[in-house]
Amino acid sequence: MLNVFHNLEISHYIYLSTVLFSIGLFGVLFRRNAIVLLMCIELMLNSVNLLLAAFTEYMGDANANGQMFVFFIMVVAAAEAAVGLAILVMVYRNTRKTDVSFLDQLKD
Amino acid sequence: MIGIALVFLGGVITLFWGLNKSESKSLWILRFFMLLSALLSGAEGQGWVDFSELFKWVPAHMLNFNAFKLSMVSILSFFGFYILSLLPSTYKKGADVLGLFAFALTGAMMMVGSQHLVMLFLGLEVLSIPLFVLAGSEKENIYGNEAAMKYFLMGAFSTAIFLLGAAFTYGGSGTLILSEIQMKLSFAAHFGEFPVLLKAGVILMSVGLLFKVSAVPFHFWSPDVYEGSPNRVATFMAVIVKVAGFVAFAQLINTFSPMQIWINQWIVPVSILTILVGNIAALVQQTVKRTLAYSSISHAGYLLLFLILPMEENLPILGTYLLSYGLGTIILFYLMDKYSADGEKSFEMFKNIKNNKIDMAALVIGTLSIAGVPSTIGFVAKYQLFSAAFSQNHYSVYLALLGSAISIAYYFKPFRYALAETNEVDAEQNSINGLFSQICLITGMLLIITLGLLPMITERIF
Amino acid sequence: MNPIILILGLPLLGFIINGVLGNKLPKIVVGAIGTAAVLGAFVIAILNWSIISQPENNTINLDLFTFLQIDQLSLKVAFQLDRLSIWMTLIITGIGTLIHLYSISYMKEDEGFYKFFAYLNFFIFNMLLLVLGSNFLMMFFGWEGVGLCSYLLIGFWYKNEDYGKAARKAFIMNRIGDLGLLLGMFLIISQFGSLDYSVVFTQIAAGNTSNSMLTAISLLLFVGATGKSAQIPLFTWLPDAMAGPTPVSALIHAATMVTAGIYLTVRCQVLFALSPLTNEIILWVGLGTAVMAALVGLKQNDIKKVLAYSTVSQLGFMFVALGTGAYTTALFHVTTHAFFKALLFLGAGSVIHGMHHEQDIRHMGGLKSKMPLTHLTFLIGTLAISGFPLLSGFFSKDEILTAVFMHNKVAYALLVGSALLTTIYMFRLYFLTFHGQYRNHHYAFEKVHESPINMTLPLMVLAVLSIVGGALNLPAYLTHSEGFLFNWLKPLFMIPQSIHEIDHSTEYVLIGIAVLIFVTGFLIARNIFVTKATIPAETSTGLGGLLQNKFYVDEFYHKVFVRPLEITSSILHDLFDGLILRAFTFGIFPLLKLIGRLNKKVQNGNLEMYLLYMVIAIVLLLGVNLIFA
Amino acid sequence: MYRKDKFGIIKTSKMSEISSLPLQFLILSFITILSALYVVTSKNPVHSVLALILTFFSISAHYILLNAQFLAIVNLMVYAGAIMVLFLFVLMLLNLSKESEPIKSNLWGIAASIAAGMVLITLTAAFQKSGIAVMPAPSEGIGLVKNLGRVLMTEYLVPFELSGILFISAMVGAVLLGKRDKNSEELVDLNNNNNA
Repeated sequence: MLNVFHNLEISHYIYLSTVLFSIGLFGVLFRRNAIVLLMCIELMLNSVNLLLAAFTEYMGDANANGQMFVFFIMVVAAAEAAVGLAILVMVYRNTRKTDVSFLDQLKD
Repeated sequence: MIGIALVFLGGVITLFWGLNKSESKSLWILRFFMLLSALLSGAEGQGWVDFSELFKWVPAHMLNFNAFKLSMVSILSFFGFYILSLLPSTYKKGADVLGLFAFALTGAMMMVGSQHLVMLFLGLEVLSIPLFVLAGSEKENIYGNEAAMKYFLMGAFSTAIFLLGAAFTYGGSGTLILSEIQMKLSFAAHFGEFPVLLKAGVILMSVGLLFKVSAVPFHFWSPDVYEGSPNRVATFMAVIVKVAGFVAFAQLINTFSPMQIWINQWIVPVSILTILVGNIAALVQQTVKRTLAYSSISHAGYLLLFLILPMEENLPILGTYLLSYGLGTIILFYLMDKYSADGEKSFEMFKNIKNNKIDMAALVIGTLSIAGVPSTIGFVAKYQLFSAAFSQNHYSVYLALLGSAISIAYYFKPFRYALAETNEVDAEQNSINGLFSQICLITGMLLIITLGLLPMITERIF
Repeated sequence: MNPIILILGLPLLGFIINGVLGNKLPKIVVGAIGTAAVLGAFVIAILNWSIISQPENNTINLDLFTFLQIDQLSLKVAFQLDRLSIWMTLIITGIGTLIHLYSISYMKEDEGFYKFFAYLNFFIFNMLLLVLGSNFLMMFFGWEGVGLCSYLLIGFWYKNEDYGKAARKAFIMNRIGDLGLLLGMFLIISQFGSLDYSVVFTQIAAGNTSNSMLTAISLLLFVGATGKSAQIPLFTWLPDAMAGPTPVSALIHAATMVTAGIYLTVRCQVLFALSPLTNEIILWVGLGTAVMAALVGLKQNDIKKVLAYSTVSQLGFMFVALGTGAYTTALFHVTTHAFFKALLFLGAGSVIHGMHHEQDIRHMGGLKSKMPLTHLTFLIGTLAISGFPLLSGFFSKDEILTAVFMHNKVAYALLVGSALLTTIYMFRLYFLTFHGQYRNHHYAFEKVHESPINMTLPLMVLAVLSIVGGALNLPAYLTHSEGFLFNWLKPLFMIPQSIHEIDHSTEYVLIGIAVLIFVTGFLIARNIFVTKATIPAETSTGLGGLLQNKFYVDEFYHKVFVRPLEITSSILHDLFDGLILRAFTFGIFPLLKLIGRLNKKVQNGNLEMYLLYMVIAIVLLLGVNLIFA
Repeated sequence: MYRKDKFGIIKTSKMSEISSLPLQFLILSFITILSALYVVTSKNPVHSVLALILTFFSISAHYILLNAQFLAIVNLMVYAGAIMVLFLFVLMLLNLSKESEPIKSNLWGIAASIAAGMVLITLTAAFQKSGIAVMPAPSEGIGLVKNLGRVLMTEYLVPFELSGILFISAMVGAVLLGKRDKNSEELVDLNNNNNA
């Protein structure tokens, strides 16, 4: 087994994850296609997963709590993707659009 | 735990038994299970029965229900029952919709009982995912579609934020168990400085929960989503999500209580902002539903004030407030639903309400309670909350009182129409309630008044 | 089960049943339920008499729950049945039962029959709450409750606008008094940190309170008492209260509610006994009321108004007794007065009933033959109130006169005058009603009829009580010991009442004067109204006009209080509505609306903007609290 | 290189040793970030999906570096295998693959990048300012199936079972939204449209 932490700091993973998270966040703000928005959110979730895995390894958590958390995040991500795509298909069916900037009928 | 089991069971049975039956039939099953859950959880909370033997296999650091949480589970089940009883169905076949209601309710209970970040997260999602679907359950309604889409995208986004916070917390404390995090924190408190990972973690997780309870500036979804969703779903969001969200939030903040002073620094501004924006925005709304949405935002603001209090001994205040908020909100949503059936969305809808004495009484009592007028439970709740918060932070309470004063202006708007002289008498249209919903309505009114006059009952409950 | 629950619960139950189901039940059932509920409470109180009458100061307590807990102050829902409250309970429920029974016939024709009985039961419940409460809060609840019921019942025939106005007047006058009571309670809280009788009275008796504070509290409580018991200056509502149905006048405005002020004073005996200044004020206020009301009573022509002023006057007598420190005497007069005044009112009701709603005594006369039972009982009532020897009123009034004689000779002289006036106006009423010519042209003499049995039965019972009621507290010169009521209340008082040591010769002189007053009054009335057969004129001039118009007190109040108030309020209305509220409406409110509209710009429905706002908020939260904190 | 304090638990470290970073970490991070950027900037959604799959692969490689072998496999199977295929499927179904969304204004792009950049900068600055404290106590073999399975079936049994509720509600929800109502002709329209 190669242990990266012999010559690597945990902070590097924190920064990497933060960068990935920010990229996902940028995508959420920047893109208009709902399906791409959803992908960006998946990207954010994955950056969190990476961070959790890194923490688990770094702390040597014998119960691998972080990795367990990652499993549950994956479970939720899968469920969210299913529901999200169903909503997307439904919206497309009614409006022929997946562009979120057209979702502005409901307002004050 | 018995609550989760019963409601989930009820959901599954409804789902499969009612697949090809009309909703009104399967609704009774779900109502029964929810009421049973409310009664049994309540009884367990009072120590009259004990189901802990049945659920010995559930480790206490995952899910743990103490007396207060059992009472909250009971109240959640009761609210679920109450919503499903008062707000009638809009579907012919609705077993799947009912099942989703039940599953969302189990999620709410999981949030309430969670002692572990994974459980908290899972509860949050089990609560949210059915609601994403329910918001769009009127498939042909493009407003419903938009609501579902907005709620889903923003909800998923806030979930990601919450998770980043949870990951930071894990990194900073080395554990996901709330009580152990608290231990680590009080340990760190001795050195004076808290790990920055934990600070960032609690802020980000709070953002996730602030989104769920629709606190300003994470509230943008709620008026739009409430408006687009079916009324029953909107009620569910306004009540169940907020009740469960606040209990979980209180638990989370309590976990981080060693850094309470630092937390107060940002909770108080968020609370004040929520109160003011919620109340002021409600003033200018045209439709009843949006007004109610902003009203529920402002109540989230009052409730945020609870989070600055020392938690353990003040839990009855939270319970009372949530109970009063839920009762009043459900009754008002019920009236909004009933009188908007002909498509009238503005306050005009209440112009014929005085033909139906029970509905009129419900409007008066519900409004008085939500507005916090004495002799209702709403007053007791607000009084307790504000007087407790006053000892912590004077200015926020002054502003909260200002907000309550503003709120009177829009809470009493319906009366302008309800009490206006109208010549048209269409008594036959609005005067018939089903016997069952009539009983439910009267029960709710009696609860509001009784608990308002005898506040020590709520002190016994929680 | 604790008897207090039943005593309070039965009337409440009757109220709920009649209030909820009354309009679906036949009238006889409604009446039976209402009467039975009060009778039940009466019986239960009787059954518990023996427990209370143990030699030691026995009380039955009922602590239900804590209503509110504010720091140290706990407001409890708690009751006590002690010697004083059981005495009041028996009067309330006993007379209440008779009046309920009477009302079944009297209100038979009324469409609001069930409402009437529901209100009556609710009144009884509140009155019992007032006397059974073991702290000021419970008393205050009952106090407000009876005020409410009185308002509802005075305005029972609310379709008549004047009756509605009378009800409002009663309510407002009572509220003024209540304000005093409430302020007194606040002072008590600030001073003693509790509203429980036991705590407060023990602390007062211990003597730790400054005299000025005691005087302030007792004066404020007395203001409350003047409102409820119709003393100067808050008495004008009571005569107007006669707008209500006659049984209501008998029950509420003669026998029970108006004595709440006396009950309050007797209950707080330790407080009042230690505030000499207040006592002096009470004495003179009571005296003034007694004389003034008796004078006005001379010239009234409405049968119920005469009785109403007589009530005000008699209440004045009771306050005079309280002012001299003769608490037992006051309660004794409350009791006997309850008997004969209820009798008189019910008799008047019977006359009104028999004359088909004629109330003006100028249009009566000669009813003796047509209504023999009513006549007889009314005569007994008149004799009792006028102080005919050995009837109940004679003893109680004589005790008051004796007490005042020992206290202040001038006051005695005035009170004797008032007693003389009492005899005159009562016999004036009696003679004009039952003797002489029948003077009504609208209603044939032949149609005048005696009332049915369940109206005359209460009359007879009350007549018997009016005759023998004096036995409750026989004076020492007859029995050579203190009266029964005196001994009964003795353990209750933390500060012993002074016994008026008076030598027998003086006492016999006083009795002689009392008898003389009665005879004189009787003869004067007989001379004017029987021998000369004078019929009161429509309008009187001079002194008579002054009296007939009730000293113009109402007009005075209107000029001095109501008009300035109206002017002030219209000025304030202009000021607030015109300036401040307008400033608010055109200043702050639009500002709020502007913010609301700004929010509209933010809440523009665009998901991307929402997300951007949320991210900005997150950045702010993180930046401010992680980096700059 | 670990700085332990007197209690030996809390360790503070700062990003100061870039030069000694292992090569594989650098390369993987580079690929990850680059492909992630491509996901958010590509105009064609299908390209985004493909780039996202590449991102997931590189993250899986990170997992292997981090001793989380099982997680690496699951990540590939669940994300790259299932979720991304679902995305692709929907893209194809709705025929969005060729459709490129209208480009947002430059202003909007700047606003978005500033906002996202601020999140990054704020977090980084916070970590820089007060240092990161994590508790290290390295041990071996925690990321293997054996260990994970044991933990999942003991410690995490309750959430494991309760995630069943999540799945059933997601399933019911997807069916509820996706199924065609009898009176609805929408899907037929859609097909005609696609064929045309």
